Amino acid sequence: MKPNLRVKIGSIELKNPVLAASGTFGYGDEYADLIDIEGLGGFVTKAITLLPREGNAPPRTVETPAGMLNSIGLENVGVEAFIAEKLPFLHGLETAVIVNIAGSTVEEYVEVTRRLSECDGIDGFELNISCPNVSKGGLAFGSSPETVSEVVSATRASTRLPLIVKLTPNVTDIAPIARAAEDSGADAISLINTLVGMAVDVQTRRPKLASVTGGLSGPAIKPVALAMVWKATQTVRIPIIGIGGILNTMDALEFLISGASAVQVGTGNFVDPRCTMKIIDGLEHFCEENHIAKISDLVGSLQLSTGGAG
Amino acid sequence: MKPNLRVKIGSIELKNPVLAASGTFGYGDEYADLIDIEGLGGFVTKAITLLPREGNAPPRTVETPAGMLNSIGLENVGVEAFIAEKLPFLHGLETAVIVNIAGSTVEEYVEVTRRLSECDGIDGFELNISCPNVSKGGLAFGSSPETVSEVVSATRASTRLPLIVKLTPNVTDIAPIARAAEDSGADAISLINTLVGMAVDVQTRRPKLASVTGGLSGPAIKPVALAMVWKATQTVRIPIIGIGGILNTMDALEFLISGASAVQVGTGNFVDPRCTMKIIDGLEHFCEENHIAKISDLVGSLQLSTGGAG
Amino acid sequence: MITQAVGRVLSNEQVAPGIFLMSLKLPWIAQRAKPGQFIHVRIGSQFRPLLRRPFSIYRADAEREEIQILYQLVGEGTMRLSEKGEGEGLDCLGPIGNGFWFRREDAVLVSGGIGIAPLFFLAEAMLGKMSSDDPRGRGRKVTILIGASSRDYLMRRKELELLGAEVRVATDDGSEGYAGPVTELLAATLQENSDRAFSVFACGPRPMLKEVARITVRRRIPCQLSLEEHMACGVGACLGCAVRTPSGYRRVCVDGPVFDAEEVIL
Amino acid sequence: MITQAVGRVLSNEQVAPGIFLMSLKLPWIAQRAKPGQFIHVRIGSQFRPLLRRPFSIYRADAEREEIQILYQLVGEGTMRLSEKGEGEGLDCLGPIGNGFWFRREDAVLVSGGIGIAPLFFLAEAMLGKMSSDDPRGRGRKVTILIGASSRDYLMRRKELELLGAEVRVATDDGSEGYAGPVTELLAATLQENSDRAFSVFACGPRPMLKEVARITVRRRIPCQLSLEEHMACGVGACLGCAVRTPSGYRRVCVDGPVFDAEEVIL
Ligand SMILES: Cc1cc2nc3c(=O)[nH]c(=O)nc-3n(C[C@H](O)[C@H](O)[C@H](O)COP(=O)(O)OP(=O)(O)OC[C@H]3O[C@@H](n4cnc5c(N)ncnc54)[C@H](O)[C@@H]3O)c2cc1C
Ligand SMILES: Cc1cc2nc3c(=O)[nH]c(=O)nc-3n(C[C@H](O)[C@H](O)[C@H](O)COP(=O)(O)OP(=O)(O)OC[C@H]3O[C@@H](n4cnc5c(N)ncnc54)[C@H](O)[C@@H]3O)c2cc1C
Ligand SMILES: Cc1cc2nc3c(=O)[nH]c(=O)nc-3n(C[C@H](O)[C@H](O)[C@H](O)COP(=O)(O)O)c2cc1C
Ligand SMILES: Cc1cc2nc3c(=O)[nH]c(=O)nc-3n(C[C@H](O)[C@H](O)[C@H](O)COP(=O)(O)O)c2cc1C
Ligand code: FES
Ligand code: FES
Repeated sequence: MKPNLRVKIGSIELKNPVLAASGTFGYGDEYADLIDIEGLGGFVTKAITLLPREGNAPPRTVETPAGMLNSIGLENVGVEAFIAEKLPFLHGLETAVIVNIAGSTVEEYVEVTRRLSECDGIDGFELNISCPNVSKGGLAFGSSPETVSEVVSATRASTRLPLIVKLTPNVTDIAPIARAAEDSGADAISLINTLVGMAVDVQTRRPKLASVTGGLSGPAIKPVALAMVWKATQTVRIPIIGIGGILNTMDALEFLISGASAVQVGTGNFVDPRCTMKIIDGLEHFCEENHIAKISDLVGSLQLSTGGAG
Repeated sequence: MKPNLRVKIGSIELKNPVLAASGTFGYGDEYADLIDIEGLGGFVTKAITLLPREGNAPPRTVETPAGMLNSIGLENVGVEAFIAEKLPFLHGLETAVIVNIAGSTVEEYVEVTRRLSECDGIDGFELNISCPNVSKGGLAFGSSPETVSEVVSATRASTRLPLIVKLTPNVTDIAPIARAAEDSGADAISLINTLVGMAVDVQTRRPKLASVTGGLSGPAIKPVALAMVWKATQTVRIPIIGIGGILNTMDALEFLISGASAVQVGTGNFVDPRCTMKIIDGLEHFCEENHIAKISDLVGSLQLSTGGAG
Repeated sequence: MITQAVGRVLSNEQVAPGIFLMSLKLPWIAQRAKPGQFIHVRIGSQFRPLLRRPFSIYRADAEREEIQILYQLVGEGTMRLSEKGEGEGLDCLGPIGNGFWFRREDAVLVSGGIGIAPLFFLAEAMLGKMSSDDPRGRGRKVTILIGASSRDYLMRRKELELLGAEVRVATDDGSEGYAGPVTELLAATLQENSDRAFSVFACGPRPMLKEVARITVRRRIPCQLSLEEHMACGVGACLGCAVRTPSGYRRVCVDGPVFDAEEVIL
Repeated sequence: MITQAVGRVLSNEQVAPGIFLMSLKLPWIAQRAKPGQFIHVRIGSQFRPLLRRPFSIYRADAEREEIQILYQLVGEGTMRLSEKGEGEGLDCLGPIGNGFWFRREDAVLVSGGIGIAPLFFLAEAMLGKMSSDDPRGRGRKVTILIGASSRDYLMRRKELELLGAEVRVATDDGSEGYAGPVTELLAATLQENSDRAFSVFACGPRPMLKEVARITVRRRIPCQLSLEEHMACGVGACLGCAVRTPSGYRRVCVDGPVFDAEEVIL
């Protein structure tokens, strides 16, 4: 018998626990020729804001040891053009479509969520609260429990669709932040977004990114992501989606065992577009080999007692 | 003419800006057969606490992508045994000897600093404030400006030797923390200590470290360290020592250009004991090639204006 | 349509100091590739390098199902690429991008350094060596201006002459041809041919392209530039490879890499 | 004293399924190595793997200035090590650790899997093949118990017999020798020889060493164990390789890797 790979994130039923992460998978169509995107558990769109955004000046990406920095700067077509140009392709896809939402004010999050909730073809939202909060001096919404509560509660009130809150790792303690998201009505939490990082070109003595700092992703951050996912699962009861440096089946399993109900693959898509497909196959294979009937049995199965005597 | 590699950290004169980082260089003698430790700008000892500490259960280290996790747990002989057994070797070494100090209470930091200030052979202290603060529920001293002020002011009052405060990167914003250290009398700031991370053995479903989470170091964290060093140099006027993933001359130059007056090499010593020596040679060579008379001219020379038009 | 395929390395040889030519068996790509398109190559099997690296298609032979790339050693990725041996597999995405567009007009191609890679393919296509219907290049004139730091780095000159292109050379150190930047040679060439209609096609370092754009736009000569930018996905999804245009940023990977000189702000 | 030296790979061959034997030209180390010591090897030139990997010295030939290591493929590091070709250089630290200590007593060596590596060197030293003054092993008796999962993984058996050791074999699947864990074979051997004085020396997986310690400590038979622990520095500086002892943690790298069975809490 085939192992059951289905998992539930709030009311979203995923055929398997592997999603493509926001900003690394465009609006889905970019990868449609390369992989069977309906084979995915789901995917998260690039962040959508109320108005179109230009994004940052190039260079916008640079490779670092086992990772990369990006400073795309939320370039996107804005919610209306998204609905007109991108949503028709997404509509009716046999995979969960989650729209990532960003903003500079609470009102912007609310407005985008409200507007998108009027449309068909969307299975849920992921609030990207790593964005700078203009009314709070540019610190990210996700960096204090108060601002998290504010933006999540307000958005919660504006939609009936499942709400995933995506946390930033650039905080002193993830626990109160995760709790604030849960208490404000989030159906799930996803983490981590990128770590703030920087790289310098020694020859020109300039930052390698035009925006000086950017977001670090890829295998380099996997240990940080795992520690935060584990801590979050110790703190809240809503499902956790693990993100950060997942490139293969073993990486995904580390997150599931640590308590994530599902995972997202970001940078891995760039390395190998087939990355998600290989992980899905690999999870099935792992379950078979280890006689695990359903993958949800693996979730949170981390053994903490020390092994031997002494 | 040879380029001048000397730099000053508070009143400590370093013959060059390359130090070995705390916890990776023991008490110096472990590497004395392998390299000319007097060729170093200096080195920082393993953390010293008031009483001896056993440290954590093994496994204590594990490799991660372009990095490693450790959970040594401050194992050390305690301040009295350090003075009796280790200090004699350090005394009179022709290189700066900086003692890393850790504690669970403000009193412990003060007591260790006071006791060591009575001894000869020490050029300065580095306060490791990534340690859990027992009276504040286990959150690290370094995670809030208030606790930083508390521990730095108290320690400052207990010694005349230069005081370097080593910051933890596991904070929402490094700027107020760095400012608190400066305002409380620190002569310099060093950063970063390790990021909290974790790794899981999928076969046994156990954490790879007995302590579950540990500290991430190595090339993986270099971008995060650089971003924090750069931000700190924008915030305070005291010298900054850059730490995090430095393995070669180019890495060290990235930190110097971003504003660090000196650098520390940690994990790099494990990869290649000659790492620091190669960097010192490399810096000299780089200065020669680029007609830089003194390395301090490089410090903070990052160009931020965008290059071309457009 | 972009596909992912593992190409077998047929050969991989140094052809000039620090410059390598690699042939790959890639039927799908070889049969569809157009001049100006590129492939996006995974060089390391693990994290070094982590991201793919883009290389222009230097030649494509549909019948033999082979493509070639011409690449310069600049860092770890290209270093590792140069170590690949015959028979090894290389994970490639391609063909990617719009490619050059051209009709039957005369053309001046301007190459700086390794910029020769897509232009050689373009010259070949223009001169009809690839199509059997008009083996003598349809009677058009193709002039190619090759710029390099010195004569050792002048590449593929004889091959271009054999194709029927007129080759002119500029070296920074004057060791061969015009002594100075290839853009000055372009200005001179445009001057000489001011009575004729033609288009300019250029690939090379950013400052060179900027100068080419300036020269041609001023004279209202149609000009296409093949751009480079750091690439993560290579398929249009990450928005990492932005180039500024009057109407906002566009993606070098799938909106380019070839842009009209008037279309981009360099 | 530990030195750092680049050893030239003289050979690197598979000797059993997944087991490789590598010879390295390392004069300094070869002239000083003692059984039970190890070298700490940098396998990748960049970050894969980042840290060095420890390997016991399997043989050392002072005259030919060579050492050998016998290693098993378990992960990326050993995989890459197996790809090193003759003539390549390998950055090594060594010799590291205390090594086994022994006089002229009879000895029982207990090996589990790749644990044979340091024990072969020990047997050789005990049987005097290394010293010219007493070529017949000083008249002592050395018995070596080799445990493996199945007969294919029984290693270096003939070589040990040629040295003059008595070899006994245990396989988990019973495909050769005693069918069961090598620790049961040890118990039986101790029983048989209960009238004689000897020491036990063991290397293998942790559960096996634990059992060896239990058996020998109970009978008050002197026993030395060669331990493994994850290592970062390999020179005593990082305190990463801790093993618990009644008096706190000790470092496997420089306080060990050989410990008295009574000294450690496994
Ligand atoms: C569409 C396109 C076509 C190209 N065609 C060719 C070609 O035919 N022949 C050729 O030799 N080179 C070509 N390049 C450039 C080539 O991709 C880079 O030289 C190569 O990626 C450098 O990799 P590296 O690891 O050796 O160097 P690195 O050490 O990674 O970097 C060296 C320099 O290369 C640049 N670079 C690094 N990564 C990328 C990336 N992903 N995309 C673009 N630039 C990068 C950076 O500016 C860096 O300063 C092309 C680039 C693009 C965008
Ligand atoms: C003193 C000592 C002597 C050894 N002698 C031999 C020998 O003669 N022959 C032999 O085949 N093996 C020996 N080992 C074990 C050998 O070091 C590991 O098998 C090797 O490091 C695995 O590296 P890898 O990259 O292939 O595997 P990885 O994929 O890194 O890891 C596979 C497993 O190896 C272990 N491991 C990884 N890194 C280390 C490390 N730095 N130190 C210790 N264990 C590690 C981990 O437990 C891990 O589960 C010895 C170990 C020690 C401590
Ligand atoms: C190029 C790029 C663009 C991204 N854009 C977004 C975004 O728009 N919204 C968002 O929530 N996260 C964004 N992310 C973060 C990823 O979704 C993911 O959280 C992060 O990259 C860590 O996962 P990884 O290591 O698998 O890449 C982006 C990441 C990258 C690399
Ligand atoms: C094994 C190990 C032990 C460490 N012990 C200490 C310590 O005792 N005190 C301290 O302040 N930092 C300690 N550190 C942190 C390092 O000094 C350094 O800040 C960190 O490793 C980042 O630098 P790197 O990437 O060069 O290793 C330790 C790091 C490692 C890897
Ligand atoms: S490289 Fe990702 S959009 Fe062009
Ligand atoms: S490996 Fe560092 S002390 Fe043993």
